[in-house]
Amino acid sequence: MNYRVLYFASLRDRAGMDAEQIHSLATDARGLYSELRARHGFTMGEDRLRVAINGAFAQWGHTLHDGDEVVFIPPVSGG
Amino acid sequence: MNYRVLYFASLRDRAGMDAEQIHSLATDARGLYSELRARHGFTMGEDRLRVAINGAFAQWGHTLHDGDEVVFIPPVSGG
Amino acid sequence: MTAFRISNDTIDPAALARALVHARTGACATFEGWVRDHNDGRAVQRLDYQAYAPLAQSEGERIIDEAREKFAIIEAFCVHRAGALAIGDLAVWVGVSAAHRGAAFDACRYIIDEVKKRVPIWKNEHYADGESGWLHPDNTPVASERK
Amino acid sequence: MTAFRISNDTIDPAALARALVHARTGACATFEGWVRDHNDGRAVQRLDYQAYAPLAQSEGERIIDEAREKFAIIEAFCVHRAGALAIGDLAVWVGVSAAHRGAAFDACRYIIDEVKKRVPIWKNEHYADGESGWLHPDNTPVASERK
Repeated sequence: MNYRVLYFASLRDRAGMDAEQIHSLATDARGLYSELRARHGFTMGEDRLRVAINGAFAQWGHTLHDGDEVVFIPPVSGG
Repeated sequence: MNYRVLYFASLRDRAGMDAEQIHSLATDARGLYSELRARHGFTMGEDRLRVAINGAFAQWGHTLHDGDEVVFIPPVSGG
Repeated sequence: MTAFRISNDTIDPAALARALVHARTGACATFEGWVRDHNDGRAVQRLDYQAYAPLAQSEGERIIDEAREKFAIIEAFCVHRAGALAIGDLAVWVGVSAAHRGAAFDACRYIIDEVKKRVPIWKNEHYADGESGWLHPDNTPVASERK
Repeated sequence: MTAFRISNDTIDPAALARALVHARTGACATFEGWVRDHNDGRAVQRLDYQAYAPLAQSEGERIIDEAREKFAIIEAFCVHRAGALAIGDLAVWVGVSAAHRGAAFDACRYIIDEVKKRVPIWKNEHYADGESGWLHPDNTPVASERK
């Protein structure tokens, strides 16, 4: 399936891009992150991240659909 | 002895004046307030008031000196 | 600027806020107390503040000194109005700056709480029904001394 | 005005504060977060905020809705900057009005605490020594993902 992935903060620096279109066999956010972690060498584990799907926070096990926008949210530091 | 007494809030309304010069035999704030209470008909007891002598908070039993400025402070309501 | 001030004139919160901020300031907390149109179920039209000014001044400064000892703050100011105020007038302003927000919030709240408890200022509310009355610290009326 | 807003332009706290006050307002509490010249012992020269704007917006609004449910408040607003900021720039502003001060303080603090915990905004500090780094919520550096 095709997913759109957006990167922020340290993940953006590591991936060297703001966003990418991914063709993947992963069916949930957990599987997709494993794949991207291997591809980009992210060191942050799932326990440090939150997931957003189509602009809303979601569970790691949430089933992905073709065309979903997926964002892995590093620890935030606004304010 | 002569004391200067200032009145605020409900005590000012009751006494009908901002301040007065008092000649009194009272030697502490407690005695002075008893006298003024009788004279003006104040209903508020000592337990509801604080005392200031010469611009600083003081004890009811603090010895007064000739010329002291004495203020009986009703419950405050600033802010 | 003295840390605590009784003012007979309108308070300018924007000017006060500017005096709070330094290069090392990370956080400012402010509190504004406004004259509102009701209290305890009664419509309020205006109010007067009386202050015993010399003691109000020294007690206000003491409170701000206490806040500086208790909390890691940079600047702290408080201005309280005296005289006649209308609905929508600013009655009291407190501002605190600090490196971190916890100290700024805690000190700001400490100052307004202590000012309301300890500083000799009295509020006389004038109600829509023509009555008026001095208030206690909890905003209930002083029933007693009125003729 | 929406209750929560990400802004690419300078924040005007005086204009925001004016929108808080109604005739029934007795108390306003505000919080301002400023870019300060140091963090964790290092001299800071400037910083950038990145935001995942759609989620930041919805999460920010959710936080303000929660504050309205938890506390007896009248108005509440929060504006957070995005983009490049210099020392002495205002990074975030929170303002809450209420009839009474307890609710105003508690809601103001709730909003800034939750914004810092939950809203997807990231701070990248640029230090005087030429380094830069993404920060954690507790302002310690994210050691990991840098190449």
